Amino acid sequence: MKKVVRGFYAVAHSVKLCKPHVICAYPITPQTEIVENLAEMYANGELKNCEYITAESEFGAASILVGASAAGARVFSATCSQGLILMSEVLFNAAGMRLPIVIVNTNRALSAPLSIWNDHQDSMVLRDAGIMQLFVENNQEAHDAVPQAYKIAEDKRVLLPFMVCMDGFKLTHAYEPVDLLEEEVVDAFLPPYQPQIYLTTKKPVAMGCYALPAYYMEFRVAMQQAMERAKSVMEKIYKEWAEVSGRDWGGHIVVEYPDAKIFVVAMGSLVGLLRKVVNDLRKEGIDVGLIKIRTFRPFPVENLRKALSNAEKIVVFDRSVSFGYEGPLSIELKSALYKYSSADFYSYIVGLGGRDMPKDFLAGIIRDVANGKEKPGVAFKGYKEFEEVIP
Amino acid sequence: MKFFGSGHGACPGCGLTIAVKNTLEALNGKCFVANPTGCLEIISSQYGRNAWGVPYIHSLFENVAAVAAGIDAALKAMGRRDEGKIVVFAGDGATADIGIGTLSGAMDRNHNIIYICLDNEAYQNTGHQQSGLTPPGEATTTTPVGKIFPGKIGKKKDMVAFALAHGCPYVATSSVAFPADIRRKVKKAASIEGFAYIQIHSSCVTGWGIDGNQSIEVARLAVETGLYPIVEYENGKLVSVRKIKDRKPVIEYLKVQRRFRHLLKHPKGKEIIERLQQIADENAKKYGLDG
Amino acid sequence: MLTYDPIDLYLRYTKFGGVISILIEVRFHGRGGQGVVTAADILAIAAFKEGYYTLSFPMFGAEKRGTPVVSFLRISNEPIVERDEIYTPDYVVVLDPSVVGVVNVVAGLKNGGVVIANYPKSSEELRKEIKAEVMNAKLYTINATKIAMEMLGRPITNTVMVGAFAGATKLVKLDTLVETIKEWFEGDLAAKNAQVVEKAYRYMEEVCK
Amino acid sequence: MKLKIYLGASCPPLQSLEYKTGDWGTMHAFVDKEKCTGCKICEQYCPDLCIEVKEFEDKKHAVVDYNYCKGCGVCASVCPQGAIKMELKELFKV
Repeated sequence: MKKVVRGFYAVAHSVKLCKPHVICAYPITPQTEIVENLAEMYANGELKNCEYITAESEFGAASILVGASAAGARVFSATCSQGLILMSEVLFNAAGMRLPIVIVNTNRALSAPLSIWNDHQDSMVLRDAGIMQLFVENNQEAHDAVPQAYKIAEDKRVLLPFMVCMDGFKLTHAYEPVDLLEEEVVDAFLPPYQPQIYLTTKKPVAMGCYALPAYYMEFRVAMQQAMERAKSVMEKIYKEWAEVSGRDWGGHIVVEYPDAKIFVVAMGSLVGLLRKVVNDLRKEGIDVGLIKIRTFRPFPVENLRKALSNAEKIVVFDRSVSFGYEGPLSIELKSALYKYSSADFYSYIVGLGGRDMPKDFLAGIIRDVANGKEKPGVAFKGYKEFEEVIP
Repeated sequence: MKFFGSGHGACPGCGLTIAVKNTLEALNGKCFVANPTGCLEIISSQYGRNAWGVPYIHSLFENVAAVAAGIDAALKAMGRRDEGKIVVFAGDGATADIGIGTLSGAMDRNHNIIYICLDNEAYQNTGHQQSGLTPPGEATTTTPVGKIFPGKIGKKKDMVAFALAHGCPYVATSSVAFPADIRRKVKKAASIEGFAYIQIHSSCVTGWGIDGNQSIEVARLAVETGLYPIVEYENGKLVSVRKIKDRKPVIEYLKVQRRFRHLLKHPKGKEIIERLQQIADENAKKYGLDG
Repeated sequence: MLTYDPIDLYLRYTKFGGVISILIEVRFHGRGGQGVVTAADILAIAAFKEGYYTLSFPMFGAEKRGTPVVSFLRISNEPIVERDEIYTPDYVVVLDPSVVGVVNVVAGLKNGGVVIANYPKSSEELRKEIKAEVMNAKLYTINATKIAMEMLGRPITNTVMVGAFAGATKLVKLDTLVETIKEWFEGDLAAKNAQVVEKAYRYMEEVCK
Repeated sequence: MKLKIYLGASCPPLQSLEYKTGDWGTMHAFVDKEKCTGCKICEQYCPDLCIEVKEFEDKKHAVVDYNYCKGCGVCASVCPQGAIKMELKELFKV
């Protein structure tokens, strides 16, 4: 049923339909409303066979998920920013224990200065954790992503945590029509969780053992292999979802105008506006295409190599910085295309801490790249010239 | 059927495994064990050498109470609570220092957990660094004895008061010197719905600087001097105390351990010994230990 | 009836399959606690009920009660992908007269754009105060605070201004709006606000004739 | 032969029994069957879970499993009968 709802409700509704056993979170803007909505559903008895816990911190919340998931439960949490990096120690641990925890990250900037607004810095901290990351463009995609996240994470070929990344405020607080899923659709798509190993007195097992150097490396290689397997599992499940729901969000990446000479690459809610910008620029005669990266981890290297092999110029819009280097998305992309592309890279870091990225601003950058007014390289865009002084 | 296997890697005379084995036997193995990083984890859960005969999980150093809470929530949601109790075995550092946040959360939410703090009074796993439960005067690698300082200056955190302040329905202390007491208290804790906190004084042969065969004798001395009172609270009320006949002076306890022996000759040693004696006297008065 | 026709002004021909796309952008100004976000939300639902795609979102402030706040509404006949803030609105709705002068409410207003304001004085006086000549703006005022105080007993002006917006623009029908209001509010408030909306709608309809 | 590893570094129960810690120390516990009353106190204390009271034809008494006894001496220290003695392992009695 199509309804005008906020992004956080779209997520909460979808989580409910996935029937998690344990939901545990700690409030943090702009995630809070997701769990507030779930708390309301819990209070109204809409969540069956489910425990809803407000933890003492995100660290506690993630740890509770580890315990619950290890005991064989399907679990959910949502967080972002400081909360996510407070969880990070636990999430690295959960990935190593191969627990299929699902988290929605309402992407938000990191402190300092404190900012509640959107960028992708928090996700990047978790880049190397062994957690799958899917970036969504709008609230319908966020709504649809949750059941897929569970199915992928719980697939026995994968068994790794999954993080659905949706831009804080830009999506979470946007009020727009979303076709809300029916229970039957999700039930038919997502089977109950069948853990491969779990804590039970009927068949005792020890989880989270420590490994001597003689063993440790094998477990880490196994995680990498699981990530590699996840690529094909994800593609299969993305397709399956398109059939079941009638909404095809594409594979790991979505390519618009595959024959273009110039490609714009981005993730998250910015992609929508870039679609418009690219269409407008094409009307001006600029041969520009768009690549939306949906799956950020595992990084869809093969898809990107294929899509960008003939590109002449690649414009990357990063929403975070690896200080001392450049935007992480650009770093990843350059590494993926090494020896596969001779395109010039235009790596731009934009929209940090919720800095708005108006249409004309984005169009201007791409136009300048097309007209040769921009040199290849790395730059921040959309900030004011400044001088640092002492108060 | 063993619930905890021989062949584990503990030092000869280790107090931890005495507490563990008696706890598991008291519960007849019907339990889930959560264990933070620490000595017990290292001696029992090496990959390929798991000593546990019951379901066991180790996650991190500072999150065991939350992990246990997660198991509790999962069992409740999935209708599996009859499988057994959830038991935490955590060291004093994991309990009173780094893990106190998640412990407070779990106590506050009153999860159905038996939380056992195996108190050997320092970070023994990593070579004897001071924790919040290290008593004053103890020489550790991070509170070493020097020309000025006679070991740890601060005090031992009162985790019993911490648990009581959280309204835990069952709070008790015990010692590896009294396995029957451990068993009784674990059984009692298991019969109570909600969070049970049991702090068990657990000898550490390497950290304390004693021989393996002194393990029990030294732990018993801690009780007999009044330094480690054995008490039991139900719903905030003191219900039992282990009485001491002819309470011994604390010096008897201190002089047999390397961690305290410097107090006998350090310029400030006398002062510390007096302070420790004062603590023992206050314990005796507070709980009525003498008798 | 409003002489200004949004379709006429904002009709945009695109080369994609000859589809005509319309995008109407509305910016709401007010103060925290007056329901600035709710105003945009209610109109988003009402427009959705009439078959449009809609997107409303707040200015994501950390604001507490009383500070000037902004929220945005886009209405289109195509899925909306623009999520940037609204810099060049077609319409500006002002919920509180006190923000006029504090905030440049007509910033970026399109040439010939419309301002619908809660303003106790005449539209001519408002024109002077906000220097609306520059963008050739059309101004409509309504004493929403008075209406809200009389009918709701509280100076919450969002429903008045929602009604005024609909009355001035006819973008959504009164019936649809009343239906939305009745779903949005509960009990007594639903009926009262429905009356408020109707009153403001009729009033603005008259003003725009 | 490929190495088999358990998913996520999990382990089946009681693998430690494969590890014979009986060779750790220089001493072993020896039970004086005559003195032993089978009171099981040593059982409760043994940190290595390797002393157990067993029933025999004539009487019950504690038996040490030398596969695991690390020779810590806890059993000897708690035995109310003084029935357990710590002695050098045969290996060291040269």
